[in-house]
Amino acid sequence: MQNDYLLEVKNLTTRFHTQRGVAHAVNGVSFGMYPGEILGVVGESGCGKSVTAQSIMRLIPEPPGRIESGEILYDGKDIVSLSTRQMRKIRGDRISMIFQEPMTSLNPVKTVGRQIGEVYALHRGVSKKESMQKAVEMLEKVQVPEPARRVKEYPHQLSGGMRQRVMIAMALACDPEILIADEPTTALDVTVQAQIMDLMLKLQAKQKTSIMMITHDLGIIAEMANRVIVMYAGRIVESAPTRPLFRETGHPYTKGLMNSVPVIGSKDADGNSRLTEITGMVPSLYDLPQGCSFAPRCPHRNERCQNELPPLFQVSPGHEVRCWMCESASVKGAAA
Amino acid sequence: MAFSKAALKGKSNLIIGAVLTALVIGMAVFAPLLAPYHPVNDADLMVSEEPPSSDYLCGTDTQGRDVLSRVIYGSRISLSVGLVSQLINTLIGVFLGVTAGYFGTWWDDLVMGLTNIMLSIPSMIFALAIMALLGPGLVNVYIALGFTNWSFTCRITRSQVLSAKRIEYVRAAEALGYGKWRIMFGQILPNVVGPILVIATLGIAYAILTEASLSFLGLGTQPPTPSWGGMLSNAREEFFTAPWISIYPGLAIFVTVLGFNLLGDGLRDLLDPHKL
Amino acid sequence: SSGGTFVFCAPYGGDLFSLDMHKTSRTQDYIVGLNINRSLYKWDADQSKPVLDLATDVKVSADGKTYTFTLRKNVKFHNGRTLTADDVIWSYNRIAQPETTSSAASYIANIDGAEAVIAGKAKTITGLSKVDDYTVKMTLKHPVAIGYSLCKVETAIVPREAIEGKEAAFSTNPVGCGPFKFVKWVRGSEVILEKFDGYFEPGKPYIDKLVYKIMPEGAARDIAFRAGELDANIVGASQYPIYQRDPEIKDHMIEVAEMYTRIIGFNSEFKPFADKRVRQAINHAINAELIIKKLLKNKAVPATGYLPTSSPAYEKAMKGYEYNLARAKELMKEAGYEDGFTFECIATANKSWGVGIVESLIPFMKRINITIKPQQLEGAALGERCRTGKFDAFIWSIESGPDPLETLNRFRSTTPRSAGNYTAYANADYDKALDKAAAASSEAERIEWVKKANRILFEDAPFWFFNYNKAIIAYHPWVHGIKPVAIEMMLQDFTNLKLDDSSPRK
Amino acid sequence: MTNLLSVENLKVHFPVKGGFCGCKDVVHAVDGVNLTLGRGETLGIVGESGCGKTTTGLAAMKLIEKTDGKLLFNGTDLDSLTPPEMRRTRQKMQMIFQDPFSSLNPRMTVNRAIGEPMKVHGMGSESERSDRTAWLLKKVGLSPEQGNRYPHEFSGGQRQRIGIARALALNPMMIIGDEPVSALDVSIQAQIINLLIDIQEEFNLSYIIISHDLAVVEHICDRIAVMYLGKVVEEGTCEEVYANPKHPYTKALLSAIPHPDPDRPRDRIILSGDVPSPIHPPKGCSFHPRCPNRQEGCDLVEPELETKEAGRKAACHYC
Amino acid sequence: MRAYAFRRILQFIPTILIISVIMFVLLNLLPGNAALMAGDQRKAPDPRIVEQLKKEWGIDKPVHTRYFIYLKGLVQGDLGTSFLRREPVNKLVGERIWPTLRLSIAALLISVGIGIPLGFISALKRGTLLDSASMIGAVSGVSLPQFWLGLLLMYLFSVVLGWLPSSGYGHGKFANLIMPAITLGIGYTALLARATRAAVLEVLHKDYIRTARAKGLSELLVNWRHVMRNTMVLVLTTAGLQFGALIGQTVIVEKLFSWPGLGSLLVDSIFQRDIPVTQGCILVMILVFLIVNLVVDLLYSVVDPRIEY
Ligand SMILES: Nc1ncnc2c1ncn2[C@@H]1O[C@H](COP(=O)(O)OP(=O)(O)OP(=O)(O)O)[C@@H](O)[C@H]1O
Ligand SMILES: Nc1ncnc2c1ncn2[C@@H]1O[C@H](COP(=O)(O)OP(=O)(O)OP(=O)(O)O)[C@@H](O)[C@H]1O
Ligand SMILES: [Mg+2]
Ligand SMILES: [Mg+2]
Ligand code: NI
Repeated sequence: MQNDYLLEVKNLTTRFHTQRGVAHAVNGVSFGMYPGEILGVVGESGCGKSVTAQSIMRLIPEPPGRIESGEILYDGKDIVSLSTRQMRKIRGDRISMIFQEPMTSLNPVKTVGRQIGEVYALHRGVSKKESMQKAVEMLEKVQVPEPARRVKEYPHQLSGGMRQRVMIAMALACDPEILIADEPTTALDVTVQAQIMDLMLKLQAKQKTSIMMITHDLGIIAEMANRVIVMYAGRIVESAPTRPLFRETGHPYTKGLMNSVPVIGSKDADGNSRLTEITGMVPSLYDLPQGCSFAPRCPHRNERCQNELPPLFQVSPGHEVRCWMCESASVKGAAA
Repeated sequence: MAFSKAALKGKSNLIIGAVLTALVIGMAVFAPLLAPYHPVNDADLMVSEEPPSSDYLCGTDTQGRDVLSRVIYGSRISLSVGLVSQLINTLIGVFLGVTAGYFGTWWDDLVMGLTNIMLSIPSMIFALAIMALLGPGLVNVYIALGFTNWSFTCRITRSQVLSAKRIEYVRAAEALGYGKWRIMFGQILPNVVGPILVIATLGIAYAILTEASLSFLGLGTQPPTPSWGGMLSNAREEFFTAPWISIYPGLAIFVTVLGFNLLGDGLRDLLDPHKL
Repeated sequence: SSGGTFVFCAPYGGDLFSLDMHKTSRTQDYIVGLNINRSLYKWDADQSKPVLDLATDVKVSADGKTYTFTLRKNVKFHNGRTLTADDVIWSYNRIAQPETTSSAASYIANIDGAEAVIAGKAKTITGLSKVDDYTVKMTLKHPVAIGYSLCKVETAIVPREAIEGKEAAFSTNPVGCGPFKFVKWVRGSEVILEKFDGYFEPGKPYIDKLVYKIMPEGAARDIAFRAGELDANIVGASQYPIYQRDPEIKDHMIEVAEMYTRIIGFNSEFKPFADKRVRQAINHAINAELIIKKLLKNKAVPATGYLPTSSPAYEKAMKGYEYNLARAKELMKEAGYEDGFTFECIATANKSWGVGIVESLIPFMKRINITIKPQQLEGAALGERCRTGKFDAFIWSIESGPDPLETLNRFRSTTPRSAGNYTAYANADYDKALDKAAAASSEAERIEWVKKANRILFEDAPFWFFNYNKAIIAYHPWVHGIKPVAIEMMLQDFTNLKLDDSSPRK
Repeated sequence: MTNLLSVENLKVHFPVKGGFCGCKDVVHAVDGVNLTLGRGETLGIVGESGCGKTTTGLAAMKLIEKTDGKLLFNGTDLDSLTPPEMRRTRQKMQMIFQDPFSSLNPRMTVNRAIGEPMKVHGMGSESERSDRTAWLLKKVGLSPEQGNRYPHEFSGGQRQRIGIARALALNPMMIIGDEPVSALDVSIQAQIINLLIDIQEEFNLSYIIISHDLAVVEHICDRIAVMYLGKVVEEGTCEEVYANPKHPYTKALLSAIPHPDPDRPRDRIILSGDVPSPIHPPKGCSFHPRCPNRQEGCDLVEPELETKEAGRKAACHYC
Repeated sequence: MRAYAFRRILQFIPTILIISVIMFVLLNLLPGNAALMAGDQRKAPDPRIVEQLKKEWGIDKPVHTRYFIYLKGLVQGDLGTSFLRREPVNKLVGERIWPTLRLSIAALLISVGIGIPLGFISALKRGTLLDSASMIGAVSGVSLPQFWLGLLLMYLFSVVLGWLPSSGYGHGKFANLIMPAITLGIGYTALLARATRAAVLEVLHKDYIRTARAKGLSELLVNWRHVMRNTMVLVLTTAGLQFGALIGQTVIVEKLFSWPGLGSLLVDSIFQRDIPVTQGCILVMILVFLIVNLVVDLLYSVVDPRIEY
């Protein structure tokens, strides 16, 4: 397959050196993003989704964090080795990011107009006035009613959904090629979440921005993503286009995840409402098991799982699974 | 808890503070063992204002008393001023703060009104008025400093309790049928002692300094009991002729106050996980 | 050529109260007022006695009761008007009015009819009359040396028109007839005076400007003096030895034994102190000289009785209580206090006669089994307790001059505690001696009787006689004309002060 | 058989500081809610953030002052009880909280957290209590040895188990769970839901489960009440409400849930605007500003919650 | 906001009233009285004058009567007449207030000028030697007994170096202001430095700082545009609360430097039992404190749009 990735992450390893020890937040993660696609990233809390995203943005708090190794190729360059100055040029302009908490991610003492305009003025070198006009324009784009009035307001005067729209407006102000959305709707209500998802899909369709959609909600993935990466304990355990992931789920963890989520209308006819649970807990990132990190919770584990870390096996084009059970299937994939 | 190397470094405050305060407390406790002379009775005018020597490591004061011994014994007074007055402040402040924060309503309004009034009188001036009323003396210093400086503790405690009250375990305790006082002092208080402790340590430092200031105005502890503030302010005229008389108590105050300040700051950093 | 500016200090307890000399009774205010005002007499520091000032001549009648003053004719007030006999009479009358609450009232109480005015029973003093514009006649009740009273700045002669109707303004904007006129008083900071061109002594004063810095903090004063910001400074005990050693300063210090006696007063109602032997024992038990040497750095003269060395009634032959432990113990034994007792001594924070001195007595008292407990109070509280007798003992510095008779009158049995007889001292012989002195016809006889009373007081020892203050002013080499003023060193008259050209302010 | 709990016309209004002059605004957090909970039944309350779910739960437990309304628990009017009686009654009604991190006192060991409530209520002797604590810990899937640890040494799911054990300790008849699984990871969420279902059967408990996650509610509950701006807008058995929602809000809510199935047709009803402020709720039907099939009169007359079909209630003029 | 300010000013009234009662009672309980302090105590007091003065000043009347007389004056803005100085307290206090304000403001400026940048830098360079040094330095600042520090400064700058006048007001000369302002301000500087550092560290952890970085802003711009203002919100709290303490501290500094301000007047008048002046000084200081706090609160709404009055 020809590599026409817009952004390629190769073997990214990010760690936090803290008092308690070393947190292996991201361990050798590799993936690529095609232009104009929505790449979903799912996984439980603490599995390294945000750290991966922040590594791409080079926003890991240093210290304690550090990108230990790996490459992030964008536009033919390795982001990891860029100077901070060059990196700043990319941030907000070519690659933007929106965060989970719209409540706290906006500066409370500045008008939203200034905050949106700031990024535009910075990268386009325009005057304050022009940047304010841009802010109004952007707010209109993200469907904020009365944008001319809203630009003069402060974040606390806006509702949660509104603030998240402001964040999106800010991220899209410079027409970035890549938008990283770190759980953009987790803090919102379902009806507002629906609004925001709708908005993002529309904008994406129009602007052809590549979106990296981080979430822990399989529902959102199913509805939005073209391709999905499933992470567990700092590693990619499965990556596949959306439909194969749900239909031909490869990794036991992905399966468990899908079964343990209550889904409306999935109750048994006889009213038995017990869910299939994944037993045990996520391993500590400070002390990862030697072999497959999921092995301790895996119903199919064997000795090999506990001692040897499985590589990613390609089970079908574009579908990779990190599980020894897929070893046999992978031969097929590798041959193809 | 986000810990980091920087947090480790930040702890040097705490460690230095703890060591300094421990030293001073040790000095106070073991004063009779450490002091080479009696601070009052071993006065000998024949050897007044002797510079430091092997006999008198820190020299002697105008009355011919060993400065070192007086500094060592003085730690008892200065520490007790700090501790006792801050204990009183903390008790008053915590009681009022906890009840005001927990009960709210008119009691809260009353306490806050009182606190605001107390806050608007500079505590130095309040202490001055009380000392003038009661006259100089150790117990009076306790009272003057102990009843004038609780408003800060009260405010902080109250705001802590107000936010602690919103944390669910308090609700949980109510749901479990706990009584009000048990919730206030058994459940909430242990969780807000951190900031109170910080304020108390800083308050101790403040009280020691204020006692020195009161001594400067002639309203400190009673002679001949040695107190650092008193020694310092009594010797201020000999500042140039016999500097050792004021330098050592000055240093002692400095070190102690520094110790408590560092301890307070260190505790604050320790208790607040978000300050690296 | 200009006379330059002289910067002095006002060191006693904070800002001035008032520059109306009739209304204030603080030394701090007198220090300044002295150079603005003049009285009939002035204190001659060199002779240590009062001499005529506003008057050129005085005739005293044979019975010593009528004084006729001839006033100088060239005295001008700062407002330009010439001083006349009316001003003298008006000023004394003002002092006597009860509303004035003047502390000088007692100084003129001896004038015929003054008592009645002071008591509010009359409006004018009958004993004062104007002979002509420049002659005043004064009749007294008792024949005393009135100069001692009328040399005080409290009895200054002031112009009526500057005061009547504007009493309040006068106290901050005084008009006198002294060598300097008032310019400005920056509250809490300084008072500025300026040479009065119309001053009656021709060519004087020499300096152009006189500045008093209000500086109660001794250490700060010391620094200011060394930094050359003050031309002269009253020296504290701790600075004394340093200044003595400092080659630049040591020759520029002037000393005098002031008329203040530092004592510990024993309350006669406190049982052990009722016994004379106990009081004497205490006097014997303390090595006052050592304390003076160590604590006061020799900046005091050991007391040999109540009246100070500069008093006219001082007896050179008198020796203080000898430091004699054996004698002290013996006396204690005789008094039945062999095992001692405990008493509390109230004191202020003053360095020279405060709680520090009491502390130094602890070891001495221990030796005769007495435990002395210092208790520090502030001035106001101590004054209150002294006046009401709520103490075992107190330590204080008490005025002891210049008029020895008036000084000793304070301890008459008839003087109540509230009027200054704090220890409630009572001895009929003592009273009798003072009566005799008051009735004496000649100065010499008067002094003899006063000496007798002083001896009785010494023998009775209602006090521990500590010391007479040695007041010292240090000045920079460019200053000439600081005088040893025994009544109070700081009451410096700067009429004759000169600055030479090395002064930074010339 | 009577209902275990019935809430009649519950109103909770919070004053918001208006200041000096005394003119105060009020938050109509709960504005006339009627609910019943049968014995052994599970009632779900769903709705968007700020609609008053938590407030309803707390007021039903008498943990906050209500403005108006009547609470009958097990046949007694809770308002008629003295404070000590009320405290005793609390044994029978317990709560599980949303946040497993903040609902446990960080300064109390697990044993104490579970044992102390029993002590407060004078249950059993010291040793009986510690036995029961151990037994409870086992029941919720923890080992008794872990009892000496402090809450911060546990993961979120384990803490929620401790919270459940604490609630069970007093032998309650009813447990109100305020978003008991919302804070948990998906894989842990399932464990806790299963645990809740298991203990309900074993201890014959009645539940009120408050959640914003309709899927979770559907899984555990028998009946469901949908709240909007302090009011119940629809009520009925789970099966029926999910299969055939009546109120337009319920419809929108159900359609808004992302479904983990890429092939499912997307027919979301996108509501416009946000939830209005409960300080000044809209006139008439409080949902009308966002309602996709708003009609005349919706902005004037407030619809009552009325029975539309057997066992189905909804507050809408046009359904 | 104007309405809020007005309301707050109205609230001053009960505060001042209560404080005036407390202070009046306290001061009137003090042993000794002004009549005794009228003269030097070295002289024998003249009982006649003492009684006369007591009557003149009305201190022979019962306390409550006196309080109501005082209150009547207070309502009309009249603080009474000084016992010993025989001048209206309004005038005395009025003359002294400016030097004190000047001193406090100078101290404040020094503290703000040094403390805030210091705190900022040490927060940004946290964990470095610079950070530790500046914080230890700052803590040392609060730990020094003020009069001791003042004496050291005096000795250094006046005697040894001869650069600055050692004390006094010097007709408002700037040189005279420097040392007292430093002495007064050093503790406050330390406090501000620490408060700023803590505030910056807190702000640096906020999500919106990460947002700002994600926009591609340089560190300098992040700090300047986003950290600064938010820090000020937090620092203002400390600054406002502690400014009151600063006013109280002038008592010591003014005494030491012969500074003709309210503080030294207050100390003198307490010792002299000049009750009207003492009372006047305290009330004025408290009024200043209340006004400062009001200003701080109003400033909040300027720096922090979330706060609306
Ligand atoms: N500043 C930090 N210091 C120490 N450890 C950190 C820090 N930031 C993240 N980590 C660690 O990195 C791991 C991965 O965190 P990350 O934020 O990427 O998780 P996530 O998948 O985004 O989870 P969530 O769904 O909760 O957002 C976490 O376990 C955490 O312990
Ligand atoms: N103590 C209080 N004071 C003032 N208003 C309050 C208080 N508690 C709750 N409210 C308000 O009452 C309304 C209902 O709050 P409640 O917590 O019951 O909502 P909820 O449905 O539980 O929301 P969530 O899903 O966010 O938990 C909200 O608008 C809230 O702001
Ligand atoms: Mg995350
Ligand atoms: Mg809730
Ligand atoms: Ni943390």
